[in-house]
Amino acid sequence: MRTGLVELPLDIPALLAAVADPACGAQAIFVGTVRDRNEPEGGREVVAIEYSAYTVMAEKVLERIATELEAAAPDLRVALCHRIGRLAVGEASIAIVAASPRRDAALGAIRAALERVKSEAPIWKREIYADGGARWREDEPLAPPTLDDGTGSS
Amino acid sequence: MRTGLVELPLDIPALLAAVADPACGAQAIFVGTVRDRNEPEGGREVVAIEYSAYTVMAEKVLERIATELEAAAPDLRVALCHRIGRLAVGEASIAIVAASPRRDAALGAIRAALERVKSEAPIWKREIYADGGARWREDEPLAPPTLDDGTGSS
Amino acid sequence: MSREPPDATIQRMQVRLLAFASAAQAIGTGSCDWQLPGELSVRELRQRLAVDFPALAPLLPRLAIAVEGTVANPAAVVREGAEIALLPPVSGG
Amino acid sequence: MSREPPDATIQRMQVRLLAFASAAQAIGTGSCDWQLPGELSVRELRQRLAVDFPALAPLLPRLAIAVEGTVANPAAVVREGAEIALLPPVSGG
Repeated sequence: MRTGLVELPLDIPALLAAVADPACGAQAIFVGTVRDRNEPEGGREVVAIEYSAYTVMAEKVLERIATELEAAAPDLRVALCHRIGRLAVGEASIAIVAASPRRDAALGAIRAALERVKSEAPIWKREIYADGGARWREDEPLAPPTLDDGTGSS
Repeated sequence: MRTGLVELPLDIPALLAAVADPACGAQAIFVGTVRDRNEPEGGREVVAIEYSAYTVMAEKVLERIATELEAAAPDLRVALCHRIGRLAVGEASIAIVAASPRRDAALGAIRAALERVKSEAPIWKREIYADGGARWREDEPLAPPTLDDGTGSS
Repeated sequence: MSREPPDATIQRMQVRLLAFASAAQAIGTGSCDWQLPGELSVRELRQRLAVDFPALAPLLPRLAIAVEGTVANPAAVVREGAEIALLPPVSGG
Repeated sequence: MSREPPDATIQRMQVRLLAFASAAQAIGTGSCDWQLPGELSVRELRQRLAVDFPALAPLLPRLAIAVEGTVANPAAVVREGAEIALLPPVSGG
């Protein structure tokens, strides 16, 4: 699978294989995992995160992100998957892989893909805290697609 | 192993495990593989690369790069390995993994580590071409360590 | 669920309403059918949401509305049978 | 390999010479013992390399010299038994 939502653990070797190309010497990978605190500086203790999604739209958005990034750079290949369901601390929620003949293109692509997933994909996390509480994180308001192309790219 | 030269195929899951930390939600990975052409734009057809190293110095340099990057960013963890010997097209020559609570720190660390390995580690590649030829690639002159700290960091 | 009085000049219609995250929590379900008085713009639909689902009112300013799987502009028209999704700010990654 | 005449006032010494990549190819080996007339600076050692290993001459301008596993400045002193490594520009990654 090149892009998609998955309920089983993310398979990073499979994503690497999906972009493997003898012309590409640079592979960059981003793996997001569930942290034990809900802010980089600390915050509340987290025991799990429940990810949910508007599946049909999220899968279109993930595919569009990969396709648009590939269209913008020669020989770039991108694969990305997001997991949904309940994930324990340490489990991977997202994996993004890019392959290119050029390391800058591969490194730039995983950063760009991650920022776009975070701001464009209809996916939500609900943090489950050690103290028994829980909270939806709703950080990035979704914007309508740009008017001129109707595809939602920015 | 957190850093080192290896003769067997690089084990990316093992490197990820070496930096795994429940406080770190962002893991970035760079994997360099042998391309079938010796330049991003094309160039000569390559069938293999032979990597050799000044082992004792290269292992010190890899360890120093990981240690200095970790010292420069809070909660950053870095692991990196370089393979030596003869590698076929598609095989991985280098793997760099960084984990951090912050994605920018992890992404920046793999890029910085890669640039430093390329310019500081005494490792050489000899390209073996499909036409039977071979050539040492000697691209980055090594500089003496900076005078003030004697560690070779820049 | 519509509270419009019967009116022969208006073509009543039904859409499928999906709600996610805090929006689902607010209306107590992730999906339901929703009766509307007829074709209307997304801007008008947003106003009706506040009337028909008062618990959504505090969320509405930050809620995006998708029609058929794409976030819609306020002027877009909602037609019979459309899939309408209420999308709070997202937090994937 | 030294071509110095015998001279009682000079303390002769031996170092271990390692060569890599094109430097190894040029001198025909990756490692050998190398006789030197006595302690000398890396700058002086570089001059002797050109004399004792003429095949290195074209490579010398781009060759870094490491002493005991660290790239050395020209003023550094090379002592008896030191490990000297000839390091062409690198290409790892």
